[in-house]
Amino acid sequence: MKLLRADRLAELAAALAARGYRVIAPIRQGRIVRLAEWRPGAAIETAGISANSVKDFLFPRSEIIDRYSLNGGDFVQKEVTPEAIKTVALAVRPCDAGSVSVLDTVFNWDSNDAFYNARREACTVVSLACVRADEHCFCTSVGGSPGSSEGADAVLRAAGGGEQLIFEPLTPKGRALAEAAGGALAEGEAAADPVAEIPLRFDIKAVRDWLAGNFESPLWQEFASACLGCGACAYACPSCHCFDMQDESNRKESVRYRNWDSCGLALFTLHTSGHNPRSTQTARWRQRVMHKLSYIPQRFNLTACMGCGRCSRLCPNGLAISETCEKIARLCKANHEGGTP
Amino acid sequence: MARVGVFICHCGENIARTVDVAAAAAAAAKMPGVVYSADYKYMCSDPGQQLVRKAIADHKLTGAVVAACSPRMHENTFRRAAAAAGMNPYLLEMANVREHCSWVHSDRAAATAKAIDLIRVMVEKVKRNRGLRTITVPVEPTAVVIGGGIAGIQAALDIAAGGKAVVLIEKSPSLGGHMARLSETFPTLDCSQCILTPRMVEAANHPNITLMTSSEVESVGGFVGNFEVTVRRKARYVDPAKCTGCGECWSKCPVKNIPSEFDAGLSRRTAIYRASPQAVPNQPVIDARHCLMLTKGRCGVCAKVCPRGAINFKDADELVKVKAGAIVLATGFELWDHSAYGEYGGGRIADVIDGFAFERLASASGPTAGEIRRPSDGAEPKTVVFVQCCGSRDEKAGVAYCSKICCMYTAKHAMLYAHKVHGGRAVVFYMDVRSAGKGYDEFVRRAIEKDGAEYIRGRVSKIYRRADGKIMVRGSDTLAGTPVAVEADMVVLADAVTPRPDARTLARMLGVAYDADGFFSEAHPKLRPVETAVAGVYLAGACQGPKDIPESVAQASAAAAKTLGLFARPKLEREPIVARVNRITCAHCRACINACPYKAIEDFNILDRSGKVIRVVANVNEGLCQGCGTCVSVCRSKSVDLDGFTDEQVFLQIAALGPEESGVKSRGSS
Amino acid sequence: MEKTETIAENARAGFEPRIVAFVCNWCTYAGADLAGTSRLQYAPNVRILKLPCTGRIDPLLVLKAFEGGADAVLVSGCHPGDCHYTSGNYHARRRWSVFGKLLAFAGIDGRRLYFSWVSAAEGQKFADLINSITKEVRSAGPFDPVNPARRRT
Amino acid sequence: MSIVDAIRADAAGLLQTGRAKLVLGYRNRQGRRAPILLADAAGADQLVYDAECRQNLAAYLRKPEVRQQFPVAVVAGPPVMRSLVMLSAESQIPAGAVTVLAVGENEYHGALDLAATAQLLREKYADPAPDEELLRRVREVAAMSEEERAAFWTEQFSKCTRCHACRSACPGCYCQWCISKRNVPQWISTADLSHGTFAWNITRAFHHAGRCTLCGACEAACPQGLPLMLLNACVAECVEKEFGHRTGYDLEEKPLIGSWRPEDDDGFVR
Repeated sequence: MKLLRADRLAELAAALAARGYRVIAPIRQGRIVRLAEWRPGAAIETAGISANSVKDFLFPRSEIIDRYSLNGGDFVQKEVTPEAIKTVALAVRPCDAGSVSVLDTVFNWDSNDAFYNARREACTVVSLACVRADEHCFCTSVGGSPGSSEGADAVLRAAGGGEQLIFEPLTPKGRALAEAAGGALAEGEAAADPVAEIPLRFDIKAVRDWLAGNFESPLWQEFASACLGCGACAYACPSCHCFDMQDESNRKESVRYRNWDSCGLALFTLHTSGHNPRSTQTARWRQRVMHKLSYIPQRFNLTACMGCGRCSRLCPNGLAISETCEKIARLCKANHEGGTP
Repeated sequence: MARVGVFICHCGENIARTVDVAAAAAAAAKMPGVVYSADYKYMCSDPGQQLVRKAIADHKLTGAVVAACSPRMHENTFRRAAAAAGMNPYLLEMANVREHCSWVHSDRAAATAKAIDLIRVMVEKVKRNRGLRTITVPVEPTAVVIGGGIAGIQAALDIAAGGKAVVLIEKSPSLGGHMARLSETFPTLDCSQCILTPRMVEAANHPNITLMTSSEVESVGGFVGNFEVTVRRKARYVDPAKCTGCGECWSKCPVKNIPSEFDAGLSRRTAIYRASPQAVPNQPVIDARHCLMLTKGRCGVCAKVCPRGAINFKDADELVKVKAGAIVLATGFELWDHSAYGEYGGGRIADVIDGFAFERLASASGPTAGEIRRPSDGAEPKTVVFVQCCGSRDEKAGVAYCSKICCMYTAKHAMLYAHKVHGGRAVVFYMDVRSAGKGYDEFVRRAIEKDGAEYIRGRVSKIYRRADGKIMVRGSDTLAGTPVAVEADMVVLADAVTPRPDARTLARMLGVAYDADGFFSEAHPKLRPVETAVAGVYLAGACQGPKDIPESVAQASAAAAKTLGLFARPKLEREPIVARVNRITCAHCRACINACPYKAIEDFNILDRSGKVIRVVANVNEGLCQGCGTCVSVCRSKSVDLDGFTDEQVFLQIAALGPEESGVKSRGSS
Repeated sequence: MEKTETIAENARAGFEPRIVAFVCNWCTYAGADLAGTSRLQYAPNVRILKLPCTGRIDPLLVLKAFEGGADAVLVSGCHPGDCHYTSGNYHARRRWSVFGKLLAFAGIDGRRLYFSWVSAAEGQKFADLINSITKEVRSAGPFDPVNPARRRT
Repeated sequence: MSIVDAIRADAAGLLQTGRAKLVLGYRNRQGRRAPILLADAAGADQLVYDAECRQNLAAYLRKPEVRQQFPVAVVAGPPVMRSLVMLSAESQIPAGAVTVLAVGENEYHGALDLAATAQLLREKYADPAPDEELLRRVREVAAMSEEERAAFWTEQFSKCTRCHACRSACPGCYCQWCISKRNVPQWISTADLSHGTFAWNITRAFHHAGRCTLCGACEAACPQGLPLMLLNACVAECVEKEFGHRTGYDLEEKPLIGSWRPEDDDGFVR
């Protein structure tokens, strides 16, 4: 069993960095903790959950996917290859690691996204099982768990009352990492601490059933009433993956960007004609919930919400997909108890 | 797909000397969208324009860039050529490679590179030009002429003679301006009032002319064809409908000690007065600053003696709005204040006078009935020194320019003096004698040869009064190379001709440019000397620069011709550079409505089929919009754009100036 | 000391600043014309973009010019009171007053952005202005178009 | 009666009498304050108010779903009240559409119309106490060398994900077609590369010149912790110092950008 002292995570990072890994880890930046590239001297904060997710490093919020240069009157396409640096995402949450499965699926279900896949290939995900959770966490309600190893190449588990971390490689990439870590990991034995208790907030099946039959429900207006239509939830979400493409050009060159986009933004579905099929925030919020908990599950047999609670933690207006689900679940229960289907 | 033609002018050697025009043409040919590129010796010449026309037709051009001089010079020329070839004239743009490039740089490589950049900028712009249609606006066939001197009178009479209405606005109580104050005029020595007074009367009585004396322009709104001039008609306290000009009032007025403006302070007038016996209209006004009734509330003698009850102490300023299609500026000039010259006595020596004072002394209707008497004691001056260029051609203390008329009127003064004071001595100090003009040089020679004026070339360095009362004039004779001192009884300074100090205020109201000295700027120094850069505003007389009477009259007639030309058509075609609102994206924050200097933007209600207002947005009134684009910049959602200068065009122009290599680096590519 | 080195480095690298000038049609453009007709020589580093009035010059065009590769931007129009459109320059002045301070606060070097009033009569002023700006920008060095808040290293 | 009780009572009263079809207020959610849009008087006891209420509820007035419910009532502290007055001056609030449940510093001023709100602001809140901590931070940045300042902002802007939470949270950002979404031509690069994030953040701050009430909602909303209030405070300070302008006190207020005085600062012009 490979072990390291919990307060020496930075040493592991240093060892991996020395072996040519770009180390991504939760690091404090101002008032928030974000996943960012680890630099010597930076402390790795594992207590909470980072504001951003692993997604940022597999599917960056903005990337160039094509380039054209203008030579006289002719356009010449230039080859653009994805920048895929050997990376380790260290001490990310199990919900983060789980989201990678969703991303793997959506970026490969019809065609294979070379940019995503190159980064994915170069990335080793090391999750850290949760021994604590906050009131926003609800992974257990969407099929996850604080100790899950889904999507991870290796798992770190607290042991000895938080003194130690057990390093548990799961895949060849994970094992390669253990090798690269060298002396930063020691052999030993320890018993893993119990993972966090995260109460079940709603019955996901009941919610799904309700969603399938209630596209037109007047309740959506109430659910979405406080939403002001920014893209913060989608951009923080580890599994949201919508993007927009945009060409920008100067005198000599045109570049094609792929940028994150969000169904919460009013112009997401705007047609050139001026018509917008999702003209209200109500429709947009419904889309977000439906996409995660109804459409993707129907299509891929996956839940696209990991229960990480990021959206609810950061929403300035207190919206939370969990709250919507709880309301739906309560409604279903009441209906059931009241005898109506 | 754009098909742009580029036409590069050598301008003889003016451009070709510094810019490698062949290289520029070759570079232009490679610019995206350019299908034709040529250089030519004189693109503005007939064969040059023919080349442009032919290329437009042969190559089915969708846009053209002429790289030549400033668009101020020839944009219209080439746009007309484009139109003649069947292209919308607004699809042609000029790249200024002469004034902005070949004339200001000497390094051939750098100048050529810059010229190519300037061409590329316009090629990019022209690709996004839209064929614009000129906007037609109705023309109000009334002219406002500002200034009632000879230039204003002439312009008003000529416009009126053309059958159009004129509102003639004069600040003072009477028409006539400076010319009414002159004794005789050069080079014919005919009596100024004799030739002017009939014109003044004609102007006052002409059915097409509305005369507004004691009136000043308060504000000007609108634009060519549709100006709205607000005129402040100042309180006169005498009802013009009742007053017969009998003179009872001013002969009884107890306040008799006010220096007469008309007589350059050489006589005194009353508080109720007319400017001169020849005043038009020949009715008095009350000078509110001096009238006892108006200042202290007691007196009222004039009201008591007026047989017609025309006096009205309760009279007040009145704002009158005049709608006009054109405005003629004829605000004239004033003399430079020679008190700035301490070495000439700083204005404190009574017998050192300016040209107007001498005119009044020499005038038969003046304070001395035409006898030359010096102001201090009324004695006949035996020696008079005339000093030319007082303030003129003196960059440091005066003005840099030549006042043009002083050489001539000084010769006239010397001549008049010789005629009136037999045996008197007239000495003229001059820098040069500038007497170009029909009969002018002969006139000066007559003053010297026949009337014995002594001309001394040199500057006067000091003028002072000696203890014995004599005025000492010290200077040098630069021809003889000796110092000169003249004992004089009176000195006449030919003060520089300067613009009126309030002319700038008027210029700002109208948006008319003025030069560093304050004279109004013509639209083009050679080819458009009568127009200003503001459409429908024309210039007449000395407000544009020093001029003598025949020049002022000629320009006034020219301004009248421009006005009549404008009025010849009931509608006017206007540059279609106007702003447009995107009604879909307008958030109706009203920032543009607040910012528009022309109040050309208003609320616009978007209605549904039942007529209910569903949204309110901004809307630009094309007739009022002047195309400044202020609205575009204050619009946060970018819902206003300016035809001819769209955001898209400016962006492309900026991009055209970018470096050869892309500045955009990829995070996602290697 | 540091500055001197920068100047020397730039001179070595043959750095020629690109200066984009947004000017109004009525005053500064005409002033530049006058500089031409007066044959006043000045640095060839400026490219004039003509707009009708400073009122039309949106502050955001400056950001575009920087993104487009300009090392510095000049905005120039009619003197206060002289605007052809009566008040476009007053509107512009207020905007620039705020925008200039904001840019400075956001880390844009003061040698990147210039405002001036140049009348149609001030050909000499225009030439002098271009010369002095070119000199200052030369000392500031090239601008990083990807990152407006940072100088290219 | 406590402030909160008074708000609840007025909210319930307005909803019951139909003088408001919706009350925009604050509720407790998991220990934090969140907006609530209340249509039923029975829910009025959910309303809370304290210093933690950071959201500027005036931002909801741009939502079509809310506009359909006019007239509405808005629970508002002084900065939100000022935003409402500003929105009215910019013709974004139809007459009579908004009742203000005006909460001052330690007192409740009752349900006011906008004219009374503006008057209250002028009389009691004309001189808001400056946020000393914010000013200290502004000074700190202003005191940096040009290089340090550039590095500071490069670092800050690099966090921006262009999620536009700042825009959504701000009542002044009511343009349905925000400049950041205009792509013919492309005003602001969509990429998160620094020229795009720089342009967006500078443009946002500039577009609020003379309109920002320093309510702080944008910075509170930013999930990446960008110090947006530094930019807002820099602009607000300039606007107040140079033009003596403070927004949100006058229903007839002319926009700062879009008006001028001949004596405006000329010192920076060559």
